[in-house]
Amino acid sequence: MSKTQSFILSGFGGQGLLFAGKVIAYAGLHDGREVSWLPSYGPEMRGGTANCTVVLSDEPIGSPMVGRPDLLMALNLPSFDRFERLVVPGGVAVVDSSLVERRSERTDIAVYYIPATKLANERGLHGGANMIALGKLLRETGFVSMETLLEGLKKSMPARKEHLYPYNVQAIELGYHYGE
Amino acid sequence: MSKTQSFILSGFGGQGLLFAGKVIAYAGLHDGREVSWLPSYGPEMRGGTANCTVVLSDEPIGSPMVGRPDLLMALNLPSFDRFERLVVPGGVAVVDSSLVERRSERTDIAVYYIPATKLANERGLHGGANMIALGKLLRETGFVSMETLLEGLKKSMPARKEHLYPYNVQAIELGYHYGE
Amino acid sequence: MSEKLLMKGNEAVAEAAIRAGCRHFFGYPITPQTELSAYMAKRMPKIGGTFLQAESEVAAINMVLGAGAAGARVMTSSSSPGISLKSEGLSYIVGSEVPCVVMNVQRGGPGLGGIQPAQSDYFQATRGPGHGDMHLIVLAPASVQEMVDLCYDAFDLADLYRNPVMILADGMLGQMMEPVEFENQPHRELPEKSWATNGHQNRRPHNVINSLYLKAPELEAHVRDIFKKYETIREKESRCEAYLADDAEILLVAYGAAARLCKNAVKMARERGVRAGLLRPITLWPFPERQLFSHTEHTKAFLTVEMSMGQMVEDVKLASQFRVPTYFYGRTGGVIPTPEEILEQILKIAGGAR
Amino acid sequence: MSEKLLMKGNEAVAEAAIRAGCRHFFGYPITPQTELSAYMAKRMPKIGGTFLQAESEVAAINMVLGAGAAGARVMTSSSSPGISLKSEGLSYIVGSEVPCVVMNVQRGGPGLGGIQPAQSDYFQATRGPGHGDMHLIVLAPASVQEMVDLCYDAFDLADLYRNPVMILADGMLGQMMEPVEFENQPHRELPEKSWATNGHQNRRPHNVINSLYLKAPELEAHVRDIFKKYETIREKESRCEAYLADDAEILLVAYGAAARLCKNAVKMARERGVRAGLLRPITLWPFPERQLFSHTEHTKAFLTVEMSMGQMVEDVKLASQFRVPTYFYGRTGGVIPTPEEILEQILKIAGGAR
Amino acid sequence: MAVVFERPHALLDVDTHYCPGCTHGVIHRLVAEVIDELECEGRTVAVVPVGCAVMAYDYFACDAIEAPHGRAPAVATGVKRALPDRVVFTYQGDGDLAAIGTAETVHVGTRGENITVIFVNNAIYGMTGGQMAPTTLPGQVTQTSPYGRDVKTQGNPIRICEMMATLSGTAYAARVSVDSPKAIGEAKRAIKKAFQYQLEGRGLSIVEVLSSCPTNWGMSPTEALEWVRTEMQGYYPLGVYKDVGGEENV
Amino acid sequence: MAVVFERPHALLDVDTHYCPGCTHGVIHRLVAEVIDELECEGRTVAVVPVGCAVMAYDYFACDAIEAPHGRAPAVATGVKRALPDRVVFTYQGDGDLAAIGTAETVHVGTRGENITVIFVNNAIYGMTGGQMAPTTLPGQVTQTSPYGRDVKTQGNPIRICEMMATLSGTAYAARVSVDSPKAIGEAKRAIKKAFQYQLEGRGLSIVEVLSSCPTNWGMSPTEALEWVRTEMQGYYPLGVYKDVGGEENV
Amino acid sequence: MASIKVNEEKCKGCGLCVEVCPKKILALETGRLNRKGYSPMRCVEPEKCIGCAMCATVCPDVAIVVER
Amino acid sequence: MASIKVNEEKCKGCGLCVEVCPKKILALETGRLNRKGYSPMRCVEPEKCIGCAMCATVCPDVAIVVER
Ligand SMILES: Cc1ncc(C[n+]2csc(CCOP(=O)(O)OP(=O)(O)O)c2C)c(N)n1
Ligand SMILES: Cc1ncc(C[n+]2csc(CCOP(=O)(O)OP(=O)(O)O)c2C)c(N)n1
Ligand code: SF4
Ligand code: SF4
Ligand code: SF4
Ligand code: SF4
Ligand code: SF4
Ligand code: SF4
Ligand SMILES: [Mg+2]
Ligand SMILES: [Mg+2]
Repeated sequence: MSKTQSFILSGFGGQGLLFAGKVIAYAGLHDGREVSWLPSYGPEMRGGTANCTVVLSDEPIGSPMVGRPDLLMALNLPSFDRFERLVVPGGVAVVDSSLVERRSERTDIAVYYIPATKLANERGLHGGANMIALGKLLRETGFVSMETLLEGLKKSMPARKEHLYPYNVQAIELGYHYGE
Repeated sequence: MSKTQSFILSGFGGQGLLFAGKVIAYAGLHDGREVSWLPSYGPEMRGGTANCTVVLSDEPIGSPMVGRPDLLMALNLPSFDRFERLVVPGGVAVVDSSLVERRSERTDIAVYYIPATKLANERGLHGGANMIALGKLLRETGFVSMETLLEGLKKSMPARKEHLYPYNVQAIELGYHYGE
Repeated sequence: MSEKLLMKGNEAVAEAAIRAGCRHFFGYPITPQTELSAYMAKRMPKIGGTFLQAESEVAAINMVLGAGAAGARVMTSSSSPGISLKSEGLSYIVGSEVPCVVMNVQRGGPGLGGIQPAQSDYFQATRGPGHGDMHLIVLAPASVQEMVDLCYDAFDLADLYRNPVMILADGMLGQMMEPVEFENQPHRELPEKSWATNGHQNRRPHNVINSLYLKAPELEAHVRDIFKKYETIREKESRCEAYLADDAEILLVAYGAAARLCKNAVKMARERGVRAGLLRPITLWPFPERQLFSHTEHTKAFLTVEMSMGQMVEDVKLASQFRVPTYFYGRTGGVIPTPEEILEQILKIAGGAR
Repeated sequence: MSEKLLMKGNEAVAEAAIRAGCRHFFGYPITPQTELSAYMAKRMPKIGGTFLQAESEVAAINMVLGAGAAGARVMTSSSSPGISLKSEGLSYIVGSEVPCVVMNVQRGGPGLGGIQPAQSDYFQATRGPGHGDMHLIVLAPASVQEMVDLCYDAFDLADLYRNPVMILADGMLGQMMEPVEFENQPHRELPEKSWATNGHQNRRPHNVINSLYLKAPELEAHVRDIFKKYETIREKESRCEAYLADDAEILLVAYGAAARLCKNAVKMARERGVRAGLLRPITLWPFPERQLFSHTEHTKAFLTVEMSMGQMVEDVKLASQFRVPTYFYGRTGGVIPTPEEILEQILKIAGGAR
Repeated sequence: MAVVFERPHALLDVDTHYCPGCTHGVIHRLVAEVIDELECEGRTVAVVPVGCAVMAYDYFACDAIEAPHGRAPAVATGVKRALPDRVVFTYQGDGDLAAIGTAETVHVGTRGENITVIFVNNAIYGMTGGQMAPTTLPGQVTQTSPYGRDVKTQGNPIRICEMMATLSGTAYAARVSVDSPKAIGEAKRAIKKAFQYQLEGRGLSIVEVLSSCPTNWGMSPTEALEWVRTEMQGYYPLGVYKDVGGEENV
Repeated sequence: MAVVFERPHALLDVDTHYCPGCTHGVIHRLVAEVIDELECEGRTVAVVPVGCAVMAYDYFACDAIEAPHGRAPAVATGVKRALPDRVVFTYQGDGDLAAIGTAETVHVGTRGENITVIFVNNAIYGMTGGQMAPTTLPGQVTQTSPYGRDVKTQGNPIRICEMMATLSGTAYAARVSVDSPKAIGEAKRAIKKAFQYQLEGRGLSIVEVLSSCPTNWGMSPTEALEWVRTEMQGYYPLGVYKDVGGEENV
Repeated sequence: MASIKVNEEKCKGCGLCVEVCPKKILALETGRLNRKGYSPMRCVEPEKCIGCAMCATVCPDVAIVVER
Repeated sequence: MASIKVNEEKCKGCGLCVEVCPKKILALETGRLNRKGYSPMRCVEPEKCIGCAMCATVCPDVAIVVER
């Protein structure tokens, strides 16, 4: 892994991409790295596209903006359309195939398809597509260890939502082991 | 007369100093000179001191502000107190002696005392102290001709006050001939 | 040529606006500009125009936005604190590219300050007022006659460039009377206001007046378009008056009321054998940079004189590129410097320079 | 040292304000500063403080004036258009010498503009906002941690100099999360607020908070007093960060968010063998003039990078006195330049300089 | 078969950015229908607010101006004074009209400015993500009243129609709702009357429309309309608060 | 012999700048008398306006803040929130309170801000030399209504007490006059009640005082008071418009 | 002999029409997302439609045309 | 046994007290101006004063002290 990893996480508002980004950022922090997290923001509109960028680095982070991500998580078609071409060569993308039908034509990046939304609904993990995709991303890139990621998850959850922790772990593991 | 004449006209608000200044300015304009007129201004307060400065000149006027006037008309004590010392040596002051009891101690200027307010009241020329003092000032300095001054007066009066013209002329002449 | 009248600057500029075709005035009372509103209140009803005393300066500037958007020649007028309140609206008007004319009869600040003449809103006028990348065209008259002449220009410039124009005067110019005449100014050729939101009459697509661009690249493009206009304005419209400047060793730089005093001081200095001169910016934005820079060839020093703690002096330094030293002399809070004080500064510099 | 938390800049600065003793917050919602208000709304009721959503920015800044006059540590927060609306109030607060802290989380302008990060309110912040001779102290953080650290400073500076302090951030700093820690800052020694209008309790003459001076010489004296403070502030408080600046041939000058990008670009340039460096003003007013000027000795060129059409660049030119050329690169309207674009500019200048 | 319901001409055929179930869309349509029926599209100028309806200039087919936050009445005044024979209406949210724009609102009332104000009261700041509005109900949880609006410290909701009815220049002030087809019909009648009064030169007409914000209320669109009906209408009774044509009924 | 009438302690012994016969002076004295009687001078903060009363900070013996034009209620809110146990009052003219400050006025009403507003309605902008105010009577000639206020184009006078009474947070709203010794006595009782309500924490109390401006009305002081009685009171009926203590009477 | 036409790409799946239809013949297609990401409404028993236009009246997105 | 004291330098000669005095014993000294330029009020028949304080009540300049 390079000393700086940059992520773009993108999808519909409400799919929990900002939260997934926070989990990654806290995981990085747990590993003692420099981190930044920057959401897209704008007028509140349900169904609008929401995305955030996360940077983990071994040195101070200049720009929290990510023009060309190392890792992409795209949970809907507009996101995939917009960001696929920006992934750096050698980079990795995880795509929710339940919402994105097409396949990438790029050969210089690795794209993994996982029907995250469908899986979540099937397993009663409603709203858990983000964590499923995150599990997949972890599996394919190992950007941190599973323990670290779960530490990041713990830190990211406010006390009043603590009871949801096991569901999120379950979702991450589901994604991690998908297709095994 | 020098090529530039500067006037300060000062008194209580309501004594018509601003109007007297306008008469002088229009007189200067009638003579084809450069002129400027600048009032003191501030919150409306009856009884406050009101003054204006007028400059007549043969060349373009830089500052309409008059620090040291050639000619002073002072219709109350605070005005006389404030401006007496500023008159340039060789200058002239006309003072309403009905409202100003003290006499100037300066010897390098000519000060003329005229009980303008009293005269006005006596002659039924209420509010005409300004014109009486103006007549006196004209008499003592001849800064313009009488015809020119009366032209200036005419120009200064709005149409709806035209009927008051004769009263003003009367007052000017009263001042002009005072003490003869 | 018509007969010369004695008029206060505030009244003369109102008359000029009406002659320039302004039929809509929205204002809120404030000293020392009240005569302007009073004049409008008297005249507008007689000529089928609008004089409306708004509930505030904020409302007034937004009424201006509305009337300007509808295609009318429109004006507002205020003094320092009131201009601050108009700053959000002015930023919108720039962003919406609506023409209008704004008068600032400056008084001393900050805060409520005083009501005597000052020039301490120069920064606000030339670097704002308001947020975002924006400029007003700023004109600085120095006599009542020039209040009139620049007022005609102001309306034309506003329409031509679809940008608000500010006439930056002060309490002295607003309050003083000088002889003035109203000539029939040759107007510029102006494009039609096809962009106006005046009802499409089912004859064209709907017009929109707007300053919102939610996508950053679109907003950037919009701002760059506005700044392209600004380039043209810089090239074509910057203006100043040079007075005894060509051979001046000490070149005074002053605008508006202060420039009048400087002229006196220059004359007095010349009488004493000091080659002083004056450069008087007439457009404050765009600042007459080229003109000023050209004087760095022969001038030994600039002396900027302002009725403020020193604001335009930055533009003098920027324009002169520090080729020669720039001195500053200022009085503020409503104090008007005397020509004698200014002369003293000139002599001091001349002494130092020798 | 406490544990590091991930927090948005907007939230971190709110927490810092509370830790600095601020118990009164008056604001009005606007993107992209909303999280700051939301945080205050959550916390203040729990600690006996005031969170009040005012009816407007104008009301909010005047509530700040009231609470500040009463002696409280008080804060307000807004974004570009809202700051314009506060400009009259800020001028009053300067004139009345009331301490307070104002946050501007800048977005693109002019007008409604957009909601993405921008730095186009630099002029407004440093040359105003508002009318009259006035300045705010303006602090420019470049990270979430610095938002916190400068927030402590802001309250101290405000109290020490009885002048409003603005924290000039932008949507990027406000919205991003970074690790942050809250240390117990050593506070400055501060004078008692014996001037506060908090009721004289029959123990002292009545206090008056006021900005009105109807006599011009008195207003001038008052303004000169304020500017004496400004001299002290210029001498003592101007601050910047120098990054690889000592041997830099091309010295970038950038503040806040733009400075972060410039650091990346500087590193990239160094990797390509170009001796680039960065000077990052932390106080925008007072601008670190001396510090910048000292670099004119060895630097071949300045490159000012801003998220605007070019505003701070004027201060760079003024401070450098045109000793070396100053270049400008800017993106605006919410577009954030990439380090690559900036690098390109550096290389262009380096090419030209060779 | 004949078309009995379709998009009015004055409402452009573009997608709006409103959230699913947000009744801003319904209110837009009603205004457009009235413009169609009065055949005044070509001489109408809309003044739209800063708020969720900010982009309404892209939705209405008439000319439109986007006003600074709260200042639509002042902008509309400018237009109307310049072009007295045009139909000028503002479309404003409750933050826009009843908070920052209070002075402008009151003064088009006192002046009897001959314009029409469409006031969309959704008890929240929608656009900025759900802060308390002046119209937020007591106890209502919002981003800036996280413990529920406490009237002791955060003030009471403001009843705009009641206030505007005290002003001599107000010709018509009515509060309507859009929570059901029936209510929508009544809302449209009120809006039409407001426009007609303007055409007749009667002075200020204002229609307050109780509207939903499912997103920031955290409800489904259907629940949101139920809340309008049960909660909002309790605090904001529907009715005509002023009618110089003489049909007040509250 | 005992002194039965003298300057109240809370009114400093300095000359005011008011014109002869201007009732600003009377109203100052009444406020000062109330402060004396309630013995709260040491914990009172006055917020004075921009208007003829701008220099009232030099006249009242309590601490004082000079607010920007129209913003006294907001400034007072800031003071009161910072120091809830202090007595905070604003003193404002009709231009200040009912024009530029409309939003601030309405919102201390809706919020029920626990302050007292002394509202001096003299139907004109005194300070700036006699322009039309929102409260100027129809037909009244002023500098900016030189042909008499034409309600068709310049709007109708605004009745502030009536408007403020519609707001839930207003505890007390009364209109009084100072045109005679009797009226002055009633005015003082109203002002005292307003301060008392604040001491009891009841919310906003506002007393509108009809006042004269001989200078800008172009009348003698005596004529001016006659005009207050006959003309102004016709348009602005005296009375209590709201009283949460339950004594409304109009 | 009444019918409605739904513009599926305009529909945001808010369900207000579903709720209000007196014939209860409208439903959201939960399995499907349109280009905007919403499950659009569909008339499941078109023959029962009485053309009352209540659905269209409440539709905030003017996604329904009614014919009769 | 009542009397008033007038502070002549505070008085602005507005005449309101003159108008309101039930005993009509007050008058402006038209022939005289105080330092501010006003003709101050004077009680011309002090012995008739009943100390009702109406004059003081209406005086905007608090120029009158009443004793009884
Ligand atoms: C001067 C200014 N202040 C604040 C804002 C931010 N702002 C945008 S919309 C809005 C409130 C919108 O609420 P409302 O008017 O109720 O409309 P809604 O979105 O609920 O329809 C605010 C405060 C702004 N754009 N300009
Ligand atoms: C922002 C701003 N606008 C305008 C003014 C000018 N101004 C000073 S006092 C005043 C009106 C005063 O009238 P009013 O409030 O009725 O008080 P009065 O003088 O009649 O007692 C105005 C408009 C100002 N100082 N600040
Ligand atoms: S945020 Fe609320 S008001 Fe705005 S579009 Fe969404 S639902 Fe409608
Ligand atoms: S101008 Fe009017 S209100 Fe002001 S002091 Fe004079 S009389 Fe009183
Ligand atoms: S027109 Fe009436 S019956 Fe037909 S689908 Fe719509 S609501 Fe149902
Ligand atoms: S009401 Fe309209 S947007 Fe909502 S589900 Fe029905 S058709 Fe779709
Ligand atoms: S106290 Fe009464 S009787 Fe005596 S002078 Fe005064 S008003 Fe007249
Ligand atoms: S009321 Fe007062 S100010 Fe007026 S004349 Fe009588 S004593 Fe003098
Ligand atoms: Mg709303
Ligand atoms: Mg008044």
